[in-house]
Amino acid sequence: MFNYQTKLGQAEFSNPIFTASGCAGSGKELSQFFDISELGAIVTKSIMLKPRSGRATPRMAETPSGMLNSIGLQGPGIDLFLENDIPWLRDQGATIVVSIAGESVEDYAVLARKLRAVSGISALEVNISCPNVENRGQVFACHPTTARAAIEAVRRNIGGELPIIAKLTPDVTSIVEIAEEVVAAGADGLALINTVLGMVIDTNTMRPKLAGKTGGLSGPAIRPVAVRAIYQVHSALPHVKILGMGGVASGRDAFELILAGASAVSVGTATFGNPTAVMQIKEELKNELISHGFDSLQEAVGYAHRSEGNI
Amino acid sequence: MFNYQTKLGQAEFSNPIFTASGCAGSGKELSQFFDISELGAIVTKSIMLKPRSGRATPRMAETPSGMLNSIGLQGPGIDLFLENDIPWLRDQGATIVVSIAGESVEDYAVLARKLRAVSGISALEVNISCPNVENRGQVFACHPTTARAAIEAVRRNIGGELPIIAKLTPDVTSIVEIAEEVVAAGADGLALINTVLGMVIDTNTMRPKLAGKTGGLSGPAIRPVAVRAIYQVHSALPHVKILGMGGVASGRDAFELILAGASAVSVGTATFGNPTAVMQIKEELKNELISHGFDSLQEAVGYAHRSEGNI
Amino acid sequence: MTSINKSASQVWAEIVSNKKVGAYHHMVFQVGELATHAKPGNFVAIAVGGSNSAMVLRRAFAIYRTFDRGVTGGLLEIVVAPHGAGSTWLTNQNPGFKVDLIAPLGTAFGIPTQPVRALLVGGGYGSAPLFGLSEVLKSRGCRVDMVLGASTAMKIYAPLDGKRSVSSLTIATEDGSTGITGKVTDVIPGIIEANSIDIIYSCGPMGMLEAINKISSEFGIMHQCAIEESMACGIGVCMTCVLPMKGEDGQIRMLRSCIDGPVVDGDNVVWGAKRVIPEGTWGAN
Amino acid sequence: MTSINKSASQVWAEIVSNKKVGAYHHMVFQVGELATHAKPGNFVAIAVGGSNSAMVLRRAFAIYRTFDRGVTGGLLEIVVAPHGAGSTWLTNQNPGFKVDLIAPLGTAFGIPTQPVRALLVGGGYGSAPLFGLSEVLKSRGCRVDMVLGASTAMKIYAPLDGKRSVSSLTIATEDGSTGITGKVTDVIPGIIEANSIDIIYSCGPMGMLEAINKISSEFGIMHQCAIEESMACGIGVCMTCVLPMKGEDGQIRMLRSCIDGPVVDGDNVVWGAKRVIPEGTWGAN
Ligand SMILES: Cc1cc2nc3c(=O)[nH]c(=O)nc-3n(C[C@H](O)[C@H](O)[C@H](O)COP(=O)(O)OP(=O)(O)OC[C@H]3O[C@@H](n4cnc5c(N)ncnc54)[C@H](O)[C@@H]3O)c2cc1C
Ligand SMILES: Cc1cc2nc3c(=O)[nH]c(=O)nc-3n(C[C@H](O)[C@H](O)[C@H](O)COP(=O)(O)OP(=O)(O)OC[C@H]3O[C@@H](n4cnc5c(N)ncnc54)[C@H](O)[C@@H]3O)c2cc1C
Ligand SMILES: Cc1cc2nc3c(=O)[nH]c(=O)nc-3n(C[C@H](O)[C@H](O)[C@H](O)COP(=O)(O)O)c2cc1C
Ligand SMILES: Cc1cc2nc3c(=O)[nH]c(=O)nc-3n(C[C@H](O)[C@H](O)[C@H](O)COP(=O)(O)O)c2cc1C
Ligand code: FES
Ligand code: FES
Repeated sequence: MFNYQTKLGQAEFSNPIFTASGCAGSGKELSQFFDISELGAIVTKSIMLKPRSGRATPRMAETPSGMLNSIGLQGPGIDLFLENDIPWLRDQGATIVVSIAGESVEDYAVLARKLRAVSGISALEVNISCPNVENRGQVFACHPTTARAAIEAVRRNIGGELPIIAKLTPDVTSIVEIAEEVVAAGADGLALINTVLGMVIDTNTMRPKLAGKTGGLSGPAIRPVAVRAIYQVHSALPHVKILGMGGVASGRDAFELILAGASAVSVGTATFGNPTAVMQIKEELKNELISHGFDSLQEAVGYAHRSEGNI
Repeated sequence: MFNYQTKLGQAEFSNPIFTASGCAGSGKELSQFFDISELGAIVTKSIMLKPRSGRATPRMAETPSGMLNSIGLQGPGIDLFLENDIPWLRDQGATIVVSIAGESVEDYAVLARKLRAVSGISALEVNISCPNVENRGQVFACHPTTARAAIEAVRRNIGGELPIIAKLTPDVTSIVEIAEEVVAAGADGLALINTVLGMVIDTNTMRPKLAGKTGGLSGPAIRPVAVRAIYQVHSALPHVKILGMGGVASGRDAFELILAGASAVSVGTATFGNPTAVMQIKEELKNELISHGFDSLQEAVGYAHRSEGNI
Repeated sequence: MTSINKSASQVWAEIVSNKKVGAYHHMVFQVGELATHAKPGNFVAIAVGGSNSAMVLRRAFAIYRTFDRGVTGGLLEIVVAPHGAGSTWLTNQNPGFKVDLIAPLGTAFGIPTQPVRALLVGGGYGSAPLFGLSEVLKSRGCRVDMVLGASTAMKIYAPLDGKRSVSSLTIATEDGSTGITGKVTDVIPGIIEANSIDIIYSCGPMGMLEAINKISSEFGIMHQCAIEESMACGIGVCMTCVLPMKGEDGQIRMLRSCIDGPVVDGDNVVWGAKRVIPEGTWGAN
Repeated sequence: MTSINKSASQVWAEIVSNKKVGAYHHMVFQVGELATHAKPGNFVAIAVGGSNSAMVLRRAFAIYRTFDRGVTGGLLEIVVAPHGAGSTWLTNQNPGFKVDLIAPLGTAFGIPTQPVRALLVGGGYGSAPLFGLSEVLKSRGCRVDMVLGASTAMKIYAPLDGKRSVSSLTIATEDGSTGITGKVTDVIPGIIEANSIDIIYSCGPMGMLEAINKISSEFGIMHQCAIEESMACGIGVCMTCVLPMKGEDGQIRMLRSCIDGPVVDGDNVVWGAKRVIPEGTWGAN
């Protein structure tokens, strides 16, 4: 029997294929296409303290093998989220990872306190790729000190059980440095990678296509960046579990991230092109693993590192 | 009459379409397909002090809308380069930009001294996206101090005339910070961007596809990153000329970089898919500019910034 | 389960026919059972570029009409303007080729319970969904007038059988190459008055919809319009396609045009809010 | 001007025919005048995936043979194994479709000035360039023996008219589904001895070429082989396709297999140097 289970921190998951934060709506939208309880986990859209309109439109531009988005974390805020979204997901039998985002260290602390007593959540993904209003709008995950502060705030307030997965941006000089900081600050796992900062200029209007000017690049175009980041961080911190993401559109792609060191894989942009992508990837990855002779997912995690010595 | 001329520092060019360093061989290989004297400039492959074998193979992997390479700066070294390549290019009537790369600050100094008296060179592109052997193999362009040191070494040794274009990597937390440093150190212009660090794992062998493990991602996949970097730097340093590059495969793409703030555009990976790409792009960009009502290239440089106020 | 995307399904749909009509391509797909669920105003989302395409997102097209053909499966028709890379690729595919298609998506035009007098206004290929709507309205005893506009004759999509389903058809082109010279908005007020129009249904470019809404407001009549926002997913999961809409509580919210639209009540749209979040929008800061 | 890529040109080449032969596709292109410049061993580089393809690099294929058809233009033939995305796309294109093709590229097999006894060894589709070579050698009065090997019968490419051009043809498959059971290297020594072979020409996977070179060295005979390295550009500008080669001065250098190859002297190749730079290579540090 093939063992498809995986762990991130103390949390266990029946399989390693998750949705990516911000790419699966509230879960309701996808439930027409498949049973969301079959996902390894649904990772909810990063939720903030208060309701948020997000950025003005246009919010997206297609790019070669990818897309830019600048949604600006539109959402209902934590209270309505806990009131509406979580109960519905729980009713579906979904495995839930809640993603949170803040504009200040205090935001993260408050969000963690609001979540500590909520039942039915498997893990917390902490999106620290957000502008820090207290620090000239610089992104938390771009600097070791602010990244650390945000994760510490969550750690202090979340209580003992819920694993914290810190989600990092690849837009830094050394992602390993940031990873080390957030692990030191109490993160149980790492989510790699958030989108890459990009811009598209509309050559008809001759101005940036997105209302927010810059946006986050996602999709297959950035997969090599994701694989590199996962590989580097797994090399430096082999015992820290990684939730990998970035351009995964097939079982082969997910396998690539697993070999690099991911213990689970989130699928984002691929869902936009194909609502059932996650389910297909779940099947395909399993077949890849079996056809390569693995008896369990765990054996394959980081295998690209181990096999080096062998040749 | 449409004015297609452009300037980088004090150097003038008949048109803004250049080859990208490392993507046009010695010039000889392309001269079967078009007259290389028609290029805005040919940017030579980064040359180092001594002959260099480069990295082991495999050195490349195709990726979605891009490719990874790890050539490792294979080349004959500056002396043979000056003896063989430069005279040939000069004989062709080519406009020459020489790219140099060093492993230490002293390397950059020596390379600059060797080039200061060479005639027929229009500008120097200083590739500082190379590992610094004196600093744990960290890339010069990744840190303000080492980036600065490399450019200062060139500035001190090059003499008065030859414009220095510092080529930066996008793999940093703030490319504007690095840009400011190298400009302060004496760079007359900036080349943006070098490749993005990536990795591909071969799912058949289950190890990194490239012998050098990581490689540089280039091609249309990274164009949004290039546009963003050019836009950010042009915003911060509007008077510093930018040679833009990254995923340009058509006149539309080149136009996008010009609108973001580039005064000239290098074409790299597109040449691999199409040897005459540069010539086609030169024609197409001119047509784009004319059809948008510009009388000169210069008017369009950075236009995406200016038009913001107007709307 | 939820009601979002509730009758949508994903199928490999074979192209049955692909004919150039003026500036457009009229394309027919074999879609099976899902054809029976489509209502006027709904749209389809089609994956473009084939495998190894650099285009990762689907393209949305308004459903022109559907046919239920029993066991051989339903047909679904769209009208495509070859514009950029994705739509051009689609119009280049030949009968027999299969595309990955999701439908029906989004909201449909609201059908009045009373027999009303309706004016249907289409800009360019925006006429496509109006013919199916017109059939439904007629079957409910409504009077249907139609105005179609475009820059030039080639961009007027008005097939013969479509024309037959309306009581009057007025065409306006900006270059005067067919019909009257001018914009649809030049003739709408006259038709509203002449035919005592109760409701306008429209589909076309945002600027046209806004101009129509100004007129409908002035006349105090209803206006339902099908809007076209840039969509990454088409199924409500990405939040790219939002536009500011006033709710019944008067609160402006950024709503998804793929699931809360594309058909919306013109009076609820906060017009002219491209590139800005209107003041007072829920969650704006 | 230089001599690099000297007879290469870039054309839109129409597919004239595309036939499945065993595991391969035999494809014929209308290429015009450039057909006259191709020599056995040269290759073509074809852009794959169409416009908006996510595949940015060309694919290289050995030229199987060319025909000069006067005013109607020359024909160029290749044999393609559908393998990954690029080759599969190519084999799915139909006659009438035009591809962007550059040819002839790279070095050709050296043709001896004397009538020698040559053994041609092909692995899989590696047989393709050998038939044209055989024709040339025969026209120079050489005796030509041929050995073809593959894992299985479907992967032996040996068309009838090709077979006719050789004095003997031995086939070896690993599963024994046709010819003898085994590898080409099992039979080569016997043929060298029986026919007093002077030179071996080979084309196929790197492992096979290396094994053949071991044999040719033992017998002290020449060995020219066409190697297949991953190529990004095919025209010498990218430096991805290098392999370590000994020069006449005994110095190992990383040479480009696209312009200093694909046909190289087997004794000059530093075999087994995948993923390492051999010690003593020029510029190694
Ligand atoms: C609800 C809805 C209904 C539509 N109905 C039709 C129809 O019936 N017939 C038709 O020809 N087209 C219709 N469109 C537009 C269509 O979806 C394509 O966007 C358009 O054909 C351009 O795509 P492209 O790939 O050719 O252009 P590209 O420029 O390559 O597109 C790049 C990206 O921009 C988006 N985009 C570009 N133009 C538009 C546009 N006008 N509206 C929305 N997104 C755009 C594309 O979806 C794509 O993601 C509709 C769009 C929506 C949202
Ligand atoms: C000089 C030369 C001659 C060749 N002759 C033939 C021929 O006659 N018939 C034939 O079927 N194929 C031939 N090949 C291999 C061919 O170029 C393609 O690489 C192969 O078909 C796989 O491409 P793909 O797109 O299907 O696979 P993918 O896996 O999608 O290719 C991805 C990348 O890897 C490279 N790659 C993958 N496999 C190989 C390989 N075996 N050799 C070199 N690069 C590879 C591709 O070029 C591409 O850049 C030749 C290659 C070279 C260099
Ligand atoms: C439209 C969109 C919205 C996103 N929203 C969020 C978000 O709210 N929180 C977050 O951590 N990441 C968000 N992401 C990033 C994704 O979760 C993911 O890290 C990234 O897109 C890379 O994966 P992909 O290439 O599979 O999409 C978003 C991405 C997209 C495309
Ligand atoms: C094969 C290859 C070799 C390169 N060699 C160099 C080099 O020697 N020096 C350098 O500064 N940049 C080098 N580059 C980077 C390019 O000059 C360019 O900055 C980058 O590829 C982005 O442009 P593109 O997307 O048009 O290729 C190389 C890129 C490639 C693909
Ligand atoms: S298009 Fe994705 S939410 Fe509407
Ligand atoms: S393939 Fe580019 S140099 Fe040989």
